[in-house]
Amino acid sequence: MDKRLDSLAAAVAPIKDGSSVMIGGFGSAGIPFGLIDALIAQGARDLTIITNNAGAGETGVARLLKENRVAKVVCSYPRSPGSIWFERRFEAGQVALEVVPQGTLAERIRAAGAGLGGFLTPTGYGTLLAEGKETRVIDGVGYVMEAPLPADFAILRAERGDRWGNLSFHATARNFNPVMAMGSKHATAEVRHLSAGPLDPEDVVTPGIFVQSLVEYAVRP
Amino acid sequence: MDKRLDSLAAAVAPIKDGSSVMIGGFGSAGIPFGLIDALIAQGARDLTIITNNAGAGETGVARLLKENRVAKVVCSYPRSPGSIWFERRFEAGQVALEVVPQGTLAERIRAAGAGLGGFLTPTGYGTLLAEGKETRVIDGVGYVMEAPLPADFAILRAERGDRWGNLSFHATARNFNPVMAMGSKHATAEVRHLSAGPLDPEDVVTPGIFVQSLVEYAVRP
Amino acid sequence: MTPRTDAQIAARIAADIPDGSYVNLGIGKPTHVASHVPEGREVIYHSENGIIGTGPTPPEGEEDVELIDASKRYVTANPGAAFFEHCDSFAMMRGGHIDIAVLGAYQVAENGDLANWATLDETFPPAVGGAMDLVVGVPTILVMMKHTDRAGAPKLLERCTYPLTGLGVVSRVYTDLAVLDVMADGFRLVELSPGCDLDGVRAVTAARIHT
Amino acid sequence: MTPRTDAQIAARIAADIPDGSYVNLGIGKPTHVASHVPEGREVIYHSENGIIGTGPTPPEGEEDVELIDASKRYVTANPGAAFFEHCDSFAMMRGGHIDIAVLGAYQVAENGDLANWATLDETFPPAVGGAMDLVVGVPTILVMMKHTDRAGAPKLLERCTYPLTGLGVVSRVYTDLAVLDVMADGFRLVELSPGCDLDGVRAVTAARIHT
Repeated sequence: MDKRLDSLAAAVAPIKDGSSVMIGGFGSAGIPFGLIDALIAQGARDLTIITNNAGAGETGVARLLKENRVAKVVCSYPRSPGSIWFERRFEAGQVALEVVPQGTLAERIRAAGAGLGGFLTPTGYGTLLAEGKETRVIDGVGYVMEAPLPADFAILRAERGDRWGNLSFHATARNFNPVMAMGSKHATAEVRHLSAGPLDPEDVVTPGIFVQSLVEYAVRP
Repeated sequence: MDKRLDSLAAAVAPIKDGSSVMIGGFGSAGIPFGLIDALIAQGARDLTIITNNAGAGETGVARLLKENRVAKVVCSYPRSPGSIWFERRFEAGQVALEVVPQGTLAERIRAAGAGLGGFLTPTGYGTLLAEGKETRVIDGVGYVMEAPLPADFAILRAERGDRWGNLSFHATARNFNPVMAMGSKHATAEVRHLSAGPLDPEDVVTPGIFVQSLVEYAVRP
Repeated sequence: MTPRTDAQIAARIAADIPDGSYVNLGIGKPTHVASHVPEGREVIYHSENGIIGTGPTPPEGEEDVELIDASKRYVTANPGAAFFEHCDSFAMMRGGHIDIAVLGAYQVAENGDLANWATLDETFPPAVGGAMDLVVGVPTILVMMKHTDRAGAPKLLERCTYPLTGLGVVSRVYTDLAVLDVMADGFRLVELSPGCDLDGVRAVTAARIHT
Repeated sequence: MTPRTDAQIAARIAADIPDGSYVNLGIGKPTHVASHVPEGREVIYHSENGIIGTGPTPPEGEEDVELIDASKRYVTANPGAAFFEHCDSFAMMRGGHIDIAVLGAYQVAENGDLANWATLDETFPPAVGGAMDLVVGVPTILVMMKHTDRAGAPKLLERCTYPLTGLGVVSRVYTDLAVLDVMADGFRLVELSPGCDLDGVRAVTAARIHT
């Protein structure tokens, strides 16, 4: 078994127009900048992007928005300092937005990856974000029923990887990357150090069963 | 912050008659034999034990049953070769049994630890173990609604720990230990190597926030 | 008529498992499948207790009491293995990440229903373990079993009489007498064990066998 | 009247946080609380993006672009810290494991309702982040804010007019003018900022203040 690929372009090649794509990262940490640039070069459009932040500046998710590749963003935090491309596209009605509380976003992705049909969370109960959703009260606590959130693809960033697809991460670059590997049908990772030899089985954070391909990309942002 | 205790006895001291107690381990791996023996010496009775196997031979969970400390067992696999004490108590009507599919057991404990109100799982749909439970069909797949399973206490086994309560594990001794730390109100761990210095933050499997106390117990079964 | 031995059934199953598959072997006889993987194929084994990349039994004296499989046998970790906790382990199963599971069975019905966790004996506490999670999540469920029970009664039935593990989940059944697929209209013969004849197999099967 | 500065409010909050607490500091001004922990107390900070044991800003030139807090500022890891992924991070919040959260607010109502994620301006895409998860799971929610908004309008109200973050979740509010507890019957004065008088505070509060 060897899941290593030679290029970022090969890693994003299967992504199609209209695909749903999870993108790992939070702030500057754990964002797969190399794979995002390769995805822009590849040309896929009308993407549904599932990610925590809608990008800032001119790189990463912001660049996908700038290049008009995104039909919809599902995220918890679209409004960051410098998220001008998201704001521009949103105000022009060029991109749809689904705001999901951050913990619910992670848990919905996990539910998809873990084969669950949904879950009850207290998060958002009684708020605007629960409108139209099934709710119930158990022992005096209100809960909202949330559905799994799967995706066709995930593009991720990791610190180390091996040919079996096992991944480990650096510091707070872990964030959404492991759960997105689990929740997507096809996960690919750019990895700072990619080895032919195996990671120590105790150090693996994301087992390779959740990862379909990976490629070395040594640049740290 | 220093969560280290001097003795196994101190670790199990807070457990009361009638407490619910999660016990980590699967087969011979990750069972807190030291803490179980200390709990027997401590004397608490009428315990509800939440664990994967109902014990075998004369040690561990089997010894708790032999000593008549257990009112109820919640587990996935009560019947193992040599589980004579469970069978004896069960046939005599001295212990109640709730059989839960193994993945549902882990996930119910996690739901309790993660503050979720329940979840829909396909596991057990249409079977005896779903009788009397809420079910629904989504996109042609049947699901059972399962409730969180919390406990007053968890007794766990880990390989390494530090004074902040951070834990890491050895090989397949990980099993239920991390999720039980999360799902119980008060988790205590016997740890093979316990240090005053910190674990590497990348190597921590169970962050200390989920662990209330820990004690060194170097014996490996 | 020369019914297949357990080793021969295991080898027959191993022949059907593609290179690069992620496979869970149920406790008991299905664990033998790992010894029969054809040369040149890499199969990665998942054990529900928290390892993927489960390797063979260690040499005597090198056992690690905390490195075991779901059958509680001592195992090793192959290169590329990973350890994880129970929620992640069952996410692999329930979430469709494992390709194939090989399970034992008390009964299999022609609609794919599987009974492998409880009998009708109520004094015998039932033990479900991970079987129900496996069958709902793993897309290909292979069953390895004797064609009949110890009393000679059929285990392939129109409908199971024992409590079910899962509904309509079995893809293929490998017995000492035959290999059968579960199709929309019931069992379909894939092959007979060497020297077995179809009438003989039908005589110990309590459901129709299409050919 | 000398309203408290942000640093003074932060110090006042820090004084209320017991030794050994697990604390989440919301993005923006609440992060200042960490600089004011009284001598001899160990407080462990959780950042939603996957670290517990968050330490102070690193010296210039030693920043790690992948070691940041929820405000996306460079941080360090204190001894005893741990890194983890997002589901675990939010289990800590939602599951009641974190003792205290300090959050900013647009509005707080006398029934403990909190509004801190969206205004009524519909051209402004609302950003909820982790706020809704924090308020449902953390048993003690402390709010750090100005007593009035930039236009001088009260932020302490009988009922919030902005979209809610959580219902009945706030325990205590620390403003430049006063510290107030949220009780069953509404706001109760804990203390006034030095030189502030109760009538002056009541004049900029759109709810009753019990004493």
